[in-house]
Amino acid sequence: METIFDLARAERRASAQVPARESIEDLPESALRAEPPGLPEVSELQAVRHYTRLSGNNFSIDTQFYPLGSCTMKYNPRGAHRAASAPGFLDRHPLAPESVSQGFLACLHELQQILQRVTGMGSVSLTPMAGAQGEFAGVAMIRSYHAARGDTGRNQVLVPSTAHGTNPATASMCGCVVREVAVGSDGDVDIEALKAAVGPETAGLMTTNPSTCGLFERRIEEVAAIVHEAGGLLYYDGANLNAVLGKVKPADMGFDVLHLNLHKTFATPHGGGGPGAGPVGAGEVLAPYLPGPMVEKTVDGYRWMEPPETMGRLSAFMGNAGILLRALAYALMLGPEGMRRVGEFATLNANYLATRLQHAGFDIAYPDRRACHEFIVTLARQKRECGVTAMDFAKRLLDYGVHAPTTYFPLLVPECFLIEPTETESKETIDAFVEAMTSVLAEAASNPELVRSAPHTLPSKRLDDVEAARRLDLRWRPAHASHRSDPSTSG
Amino acid sequence: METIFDLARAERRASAQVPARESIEDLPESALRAEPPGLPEVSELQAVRHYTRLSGNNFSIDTQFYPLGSCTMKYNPRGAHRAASAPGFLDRHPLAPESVSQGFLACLHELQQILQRVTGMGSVSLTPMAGAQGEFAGVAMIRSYHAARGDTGRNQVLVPSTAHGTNPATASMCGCVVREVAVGSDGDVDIEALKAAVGPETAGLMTTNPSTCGLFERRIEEVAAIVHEAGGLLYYDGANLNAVLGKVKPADMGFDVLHLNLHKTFATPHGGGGPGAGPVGAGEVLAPYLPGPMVEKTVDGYRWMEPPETMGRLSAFMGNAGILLRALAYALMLGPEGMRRVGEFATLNANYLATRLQHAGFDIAYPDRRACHEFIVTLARQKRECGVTAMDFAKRLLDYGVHAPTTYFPLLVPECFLIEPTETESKETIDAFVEAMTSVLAEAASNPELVRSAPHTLPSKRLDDVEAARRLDLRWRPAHASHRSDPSTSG
Amino acid sequence: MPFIPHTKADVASMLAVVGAADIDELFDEIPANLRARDSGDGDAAGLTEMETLRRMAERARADETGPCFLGAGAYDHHIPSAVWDIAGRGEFMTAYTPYQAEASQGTLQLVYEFQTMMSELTGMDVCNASVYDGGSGLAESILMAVRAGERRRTGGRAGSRPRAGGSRRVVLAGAVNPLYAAAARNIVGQQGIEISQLPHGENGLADPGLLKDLAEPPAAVVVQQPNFFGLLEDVDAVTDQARECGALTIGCVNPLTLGLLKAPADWGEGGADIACGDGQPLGIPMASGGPSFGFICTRQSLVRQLPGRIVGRTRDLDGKPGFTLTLQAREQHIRRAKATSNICTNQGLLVTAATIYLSLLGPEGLRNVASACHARTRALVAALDLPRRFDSPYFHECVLRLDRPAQPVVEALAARGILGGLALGPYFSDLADCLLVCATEKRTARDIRQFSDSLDDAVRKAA
Amino acid sequence: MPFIPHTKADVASMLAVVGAADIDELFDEIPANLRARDSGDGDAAGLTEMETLRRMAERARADETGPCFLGAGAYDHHIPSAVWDIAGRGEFMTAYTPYQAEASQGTLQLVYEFQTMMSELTGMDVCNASVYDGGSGLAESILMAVRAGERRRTGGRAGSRPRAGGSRRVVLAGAVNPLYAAAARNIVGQQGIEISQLPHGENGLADPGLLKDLAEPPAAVVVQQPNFFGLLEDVDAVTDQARECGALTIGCVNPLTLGLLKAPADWGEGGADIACGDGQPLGIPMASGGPSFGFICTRQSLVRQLPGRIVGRTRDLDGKPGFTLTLQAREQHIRRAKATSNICTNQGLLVTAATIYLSLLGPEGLRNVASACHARTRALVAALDLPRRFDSPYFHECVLRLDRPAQPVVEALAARGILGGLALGPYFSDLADCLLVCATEKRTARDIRQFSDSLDDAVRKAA
Ligand SMILES: Cc1ncc(COP(=O)(O)O)c(C=O)c1O
Ligand SMILES: Cc1ncc(COP(=O)(O)O)c(C=O)c1O
Repeated sequence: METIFDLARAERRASAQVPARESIEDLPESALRAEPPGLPEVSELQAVRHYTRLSGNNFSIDTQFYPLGSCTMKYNPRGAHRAASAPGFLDRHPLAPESVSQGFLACLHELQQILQRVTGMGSVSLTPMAGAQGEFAGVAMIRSYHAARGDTGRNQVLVPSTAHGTNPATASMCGCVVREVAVGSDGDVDIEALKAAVGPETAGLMTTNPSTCGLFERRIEEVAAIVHEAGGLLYYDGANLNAVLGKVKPADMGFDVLHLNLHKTFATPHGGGGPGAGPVGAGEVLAPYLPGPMVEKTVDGYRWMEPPETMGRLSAFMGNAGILLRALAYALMLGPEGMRRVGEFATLNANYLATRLQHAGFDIAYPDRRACHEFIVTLARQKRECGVTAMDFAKRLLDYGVHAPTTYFPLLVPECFLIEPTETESKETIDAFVEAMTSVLAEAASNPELVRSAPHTLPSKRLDDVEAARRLDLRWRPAHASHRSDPSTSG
Repeated sequence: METIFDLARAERRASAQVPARESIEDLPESALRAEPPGLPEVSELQAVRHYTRLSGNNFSIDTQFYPLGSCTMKYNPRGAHRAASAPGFLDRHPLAPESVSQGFLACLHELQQILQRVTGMGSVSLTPMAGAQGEFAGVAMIRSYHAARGDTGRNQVLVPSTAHGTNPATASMCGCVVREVAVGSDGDVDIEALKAAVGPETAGLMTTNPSTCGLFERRIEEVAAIVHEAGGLLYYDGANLNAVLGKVKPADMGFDVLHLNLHKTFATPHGGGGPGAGPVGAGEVLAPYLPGPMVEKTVDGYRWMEPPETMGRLSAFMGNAGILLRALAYALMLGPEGMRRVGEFATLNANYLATRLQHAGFDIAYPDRRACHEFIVTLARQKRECGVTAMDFAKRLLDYGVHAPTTYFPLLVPECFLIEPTETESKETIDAFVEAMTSVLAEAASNPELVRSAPHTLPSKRLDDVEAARRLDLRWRPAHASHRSDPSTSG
Repeated sequence: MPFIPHTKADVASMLAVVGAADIDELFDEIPANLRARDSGDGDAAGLTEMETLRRMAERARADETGPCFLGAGAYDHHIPSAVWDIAGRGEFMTAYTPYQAEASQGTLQLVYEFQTMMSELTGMDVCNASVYDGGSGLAESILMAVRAGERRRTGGRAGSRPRAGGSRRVVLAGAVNPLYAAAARNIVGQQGIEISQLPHGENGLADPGLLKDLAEPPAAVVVQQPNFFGLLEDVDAVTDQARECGALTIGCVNPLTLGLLKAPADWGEGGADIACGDGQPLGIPMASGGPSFGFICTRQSLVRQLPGRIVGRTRDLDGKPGFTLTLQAREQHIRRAKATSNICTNQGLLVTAATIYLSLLGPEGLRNVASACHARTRALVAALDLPRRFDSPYFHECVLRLDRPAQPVVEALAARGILGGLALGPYFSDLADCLLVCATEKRTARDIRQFSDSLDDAVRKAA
Repeated sequence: MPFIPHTKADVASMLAVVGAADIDELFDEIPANLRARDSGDGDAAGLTEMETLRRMAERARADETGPCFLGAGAYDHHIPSAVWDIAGRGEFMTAYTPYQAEASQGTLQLVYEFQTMMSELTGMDVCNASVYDGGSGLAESILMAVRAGERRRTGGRAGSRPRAGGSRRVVLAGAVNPLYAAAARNIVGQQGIEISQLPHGENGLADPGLLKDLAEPPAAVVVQQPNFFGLLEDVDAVTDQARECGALTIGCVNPLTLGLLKAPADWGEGGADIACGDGQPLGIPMASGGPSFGFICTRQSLVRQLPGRIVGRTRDLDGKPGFTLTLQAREQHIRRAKATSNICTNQGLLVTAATIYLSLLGPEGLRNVASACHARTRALVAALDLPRRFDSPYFHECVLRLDRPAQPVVEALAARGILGGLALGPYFSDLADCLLVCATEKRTARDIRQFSDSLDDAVRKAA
């Protein structure tokens, strides 16, 4: 746990990176800092070695199976990364004139069209920088629509109780009031509850389909009709589109606006937290309100364009352009055929894994339903019987060299794992995961303390979250400087 | 220990890499293979994950201190790698006309000049692809020289008994007979033995300076005079030039021809075995025999050139061009000043480390001599007293997260470690190495079995070399296919 | 089937386990009328990687230009090769948000180091692990300031989110990047928060006096340093004046310039309260503006209002130090409708790059790069020999005045392969004859000569 | 001080430990007259990485050309992005030769997999972990064959290295790459081994009949498939005939073509004895010819004559499989003057790339790439509409005849941005009007059209 600051020594430097100092005599003294910032002073080798080593303390798709539900941790093609890394793209200034940006604009336009085709939406704007920003755009568009019609009382956004946290948070950020709608025991939205919830205050409903329970909302058309009849609009959270990519178009289900998570469905790498991209698509009703800039094709070439009633820009420039390019490369490599197979094989893997886990003695939350690219296991019984929580179970899985599934989400199901294998994993990998789960299950019974104190094989043992929040330590200070402790001598 | 073949399944493929099959009907059946080759059939993710994981089973400069004597494991600047990776270089066909190769030729010419300056040699040819091939060129040039003078009886190459294995092996490959010259107890060549060895059969002497004992051959001028007087020529094995880079020029010591290891002194990465580059430099006498192609500057630009009596080419094209470009970038970043500091700080680090190890109770092979960027520790006493060999010691060091020094070389010193910290390592890293060495020393006394059975913390325990050579298993076969064993569950 | 490893045999045995006849059967819960309506258009196979790269590389190549003198929020700096060689490692690039701390110590420790470096640069106590970009960073800073104001009025009941209480208005003092301002307006406007612009003076600078004249105290005053015109604001005066009216100060800064310029925490008597900006200058390619990252640094007292991930140091079961996401109770996945922000996915990989960049540069490197940028810009201004529009001291960027509309000149320069700066007309109608130019440490004397020659040429042509 | 981490304080405390007054004192064993004679020229500081990249990138850019139709031993193939993303990882790139097996299982296992793949491609029992390139590969193969011949005559006393016994002559049957042949000659010539060339026939192919007529049986017959002209040799007949005269057969092959073509081990009745070649087509950039790698595959019975590193599978103390360098007793570091070769550093990183390449391509990928190369070359030949010089079946490369010397045409094409093939005059005086052309899977119909249009143009111009 040596930090880069522990490696630093005064006046050490990576000289090849340090240009000569130039005069700044013309600058007013009052604008300058008195003391240099306390950045680390290290050699280039130290920096390279330190961060290379740190990287080794991560699990990642490139090194581990990563069945994190709702996150679609599929293979991130290296070719897409390279395509986006061409110097002409990387060195392109965001404000370069259109005349010297035709290649870039052509790529964005092509991606807009692909996303239109795959969602059934008539217009797509690429600028939102993540799913949550796409949601923000969508809800803001819905509000603008109602406002434009003078329908000013619509301030409520409905979300199913299984919704991802960004849905209610987004609605709040848009100044709306959130109203949760119950989900029935079969995992579908409770139609009666929905009917009771809609009304003249309903701005719209936000939902995913398949839902965060990994279930396809079977009565989605009825849901849409209820909301529409009440005067509301429907927002599709596309984070789960991978399950039905190429098989079902959100527009056909009755949605008016949606976002896609390109860093999920379109395989752009998640980068340890981001970046992503959350393009928004809209049907006829909402298209005029889309955020800008978008790209249009004219006889004179491609140009930037703002929709007529645009909600305006959400980023300084063109969103996460580099992620858009990666997604385009991925889409081109898949083609429409490959796109359809994504949903098919993601679903096959999920159902196979669910069945095998069920056979292995796990409780599937919705055993009578098809798994849609992900599914829920509940460990409530294990907790009751062995005192082993889902979190304990998750930590122990890490010792088996697989990343844990999503835990405690959706909130609806107690002690749950949301498990999403994705289509890019092989049967063998899934089988190995079943073996690991089965072993931990056995351990939970025979040696629960082993599971409760897991992980045992990682750089850190179980970390104390509570302490972290109670005694906030958010930055290194010289007092932390650690003298190198004796090297490991385990034998 | 899963191999890529264990991951393979019939008809699996990384489709994005597989173009459509085209007709080959025009080819004669007899030329075609009946069965496809047994290459692995894996998905792209499987390949990426497999080889990413394998990489994690290596020690490397980027992850560990690597004080491998004679190998100069210094930081390999990432900038040099990038400089050589420009598309104009990477995509350049080796037989592209000179008219479209001026940038590349300019680089080679600049490197030739830098190496001339740093060695004092009047001419440098860049083509040899490693140190050993540079040696080959040098000895062949010496032979050509004698042959051209009708001096046909000179068939003996002298090497000090401390010589690196490539020196005698090269002499043999050149059809010469090798004669070893003893080294005195002070580490310098035994002048009397040398005098006794030279004669009318002497083609030349090959030696490094500093020697493989890490000692500067103090009477090098006398050595040169003796060989020259006997009619022989002197070959400088530049593998150790790092010690005196910018401080001493081999030409000034009396050498007629030399090679440099760019993958050592000029910091190009070693790649887990290579590639390297071993440019040869020669003074006036031998310059006409240098291997081609070389680059010359004319009024019309740069062009390929062959020396008048060239020994000809040693590679199909221009040697390891990409390595030459990396070395040039490194040389440019150092500049003459930085070049001199290399030798200074490599020597400072070596002497500091040697002194500290001596204080810690280790036996330095030549305690009265200055260490020249590397030095020898002998563990003969430890072997005698604790039954712990240098190899045991080396393996145990791995558990401390440092690569072991070179063991059992030079052959002269029993149970030896040849230790070369290089100039790019910090005092703290060296101090940590001293701590590790000191700990193992204590363990050798208190718990020799722990040391003898090391390593304990790596992917493999001690591997059986004898078995490997006795029951040769040089390629995977289906019979090897391993069913995944139970994942690790250590607790 | 790109990226799908299944063999026919795999599919058969998996279907057998599931008990389905074919894959299609797995979709039987989906109403038939919704399914696969368009399999018609959808049967084309994909391109190979080779074909994809060819198509995209050709387009990329078409957009390559000569030297770039455009800044305005995105800067063409040198990026040490090590930065992306390391940041691009699969272990950083293909990991998710570090929810499982023990399996994510690499990312977590790195973010902790990043938080420290950004805190050092801004002088602030804490920094978050990124927001999307400079524009959303400004928006989130404004939301923070408004929430903080509300909390102050309501006695600090966190999470109560009263609509009354603090001011729901924020002022921009002088020339703040208009693209950031637009994004911020679109974002905070949804909550009825108003952003008003205090005009810059004839010298191009914010006028602290205008703050005195405000009828009602705003929640915050935003000042950018150097400002959008590259001018050095009197941040001390602005900060002091903001405090006087009871407003927080939000400093919008280019982090690279903080190698030289006064840290926001040291502005005026009490320092700015929030420092935000875009991290692109720290080792991130311009890449058409994204991905880059926004950052927000603030005082310890405001940490619970800070949006986004925050990493804390803690201990493991053995008492060994380690890192974990902390203060998650602010975030959407816990707090849902009451979260400080809806941000979830952030710009982690760019934070990784910036952290490596800052490690390689160190204090001296950053200072020298900043000084080199300024020196090159000075040389550029001298070479172009055009009048400056504002005469206050500038840093690294500068507004020059042409004797004609700037936009056609920019176009003419582009045709000559030069990105010759930003025509300010679209952003400031009274500056239609002005060009915002910038040179980084990468620009050589030859580049500058090329610009100045092309400018002569372009102006002649446009005349 | 680029890449040197020492602070002044470090230096002082280190010197104190050593007991030296300054660093210079550490060089006091070096005769003063040898030291630092030229510190005069040597005080210039280095360039920064930025400046270095600028200088070299400008030069690189100057050498960029349009489509490449040159082959002749180096081929412009598509390289999957994953290949160098993984091979370029520090753990592969900055490791040394895997002497410490336990700390090098990554490289060792990879090489073992490589040996397996190359054995599969060639049909041979074993492969080494590389020699320098195709030229040195041919040279070392010849040395192997000569040693094997000597051993046979002397009853197999390994290491006795008799000068008498086996033949010290090797013949090249037909068109073997003349650059390989030259390198091989220069290398094996030092040991007095003679390489003689048997001419190709009017059809461009080796004439097995000529082998019959040899006075003395050579140690080996070398045949290249496809040969230097791109023609498919009757390797079965050559191999059989070589065996008949008691010579070993050395097959020089392009490994990529073995996705389709018969494996050397299957040539004729008994198969070739040694297969060698250059691995460049397997995921390695042309990079001016290097670094690439040479490979040598052979029969188990010749393994002790094989030069270079070899990795074997073994077990560790726990009985678990693992990998280690083996048969080191052949090598210079153990056997010194009696080693099979002086090779030490090899081309490991390129082997890493090739192994990843072959894993990504698999049997079908390799076959399809080979078939695509051939199809493109056929399309090229059709488009150029020049007569073929030889009418036997060709594969992937082809010799075309112009109505004038080819060299000026090549120059004229280069001026138009086309690498239009190799003018054969410098290598075969009777083929001065011939052009060896090649198209890989990367060449598009548009590239081919561009070549053919430029050729019309260039020929007109050169006329
Ligand atoms: C169902 C769902 N909706 C929305 C989001 C938010 O997307 P992002 O993280 O890109 O903001 C996520 C991502 O975690 C998600 O899983
Ligand atoms: C002293 C010495 N000479 C020669 C060589 C041979 O150089 P190469 O491995 O590049 O062939 C080496 C490398 O190991 C060496 O250390």
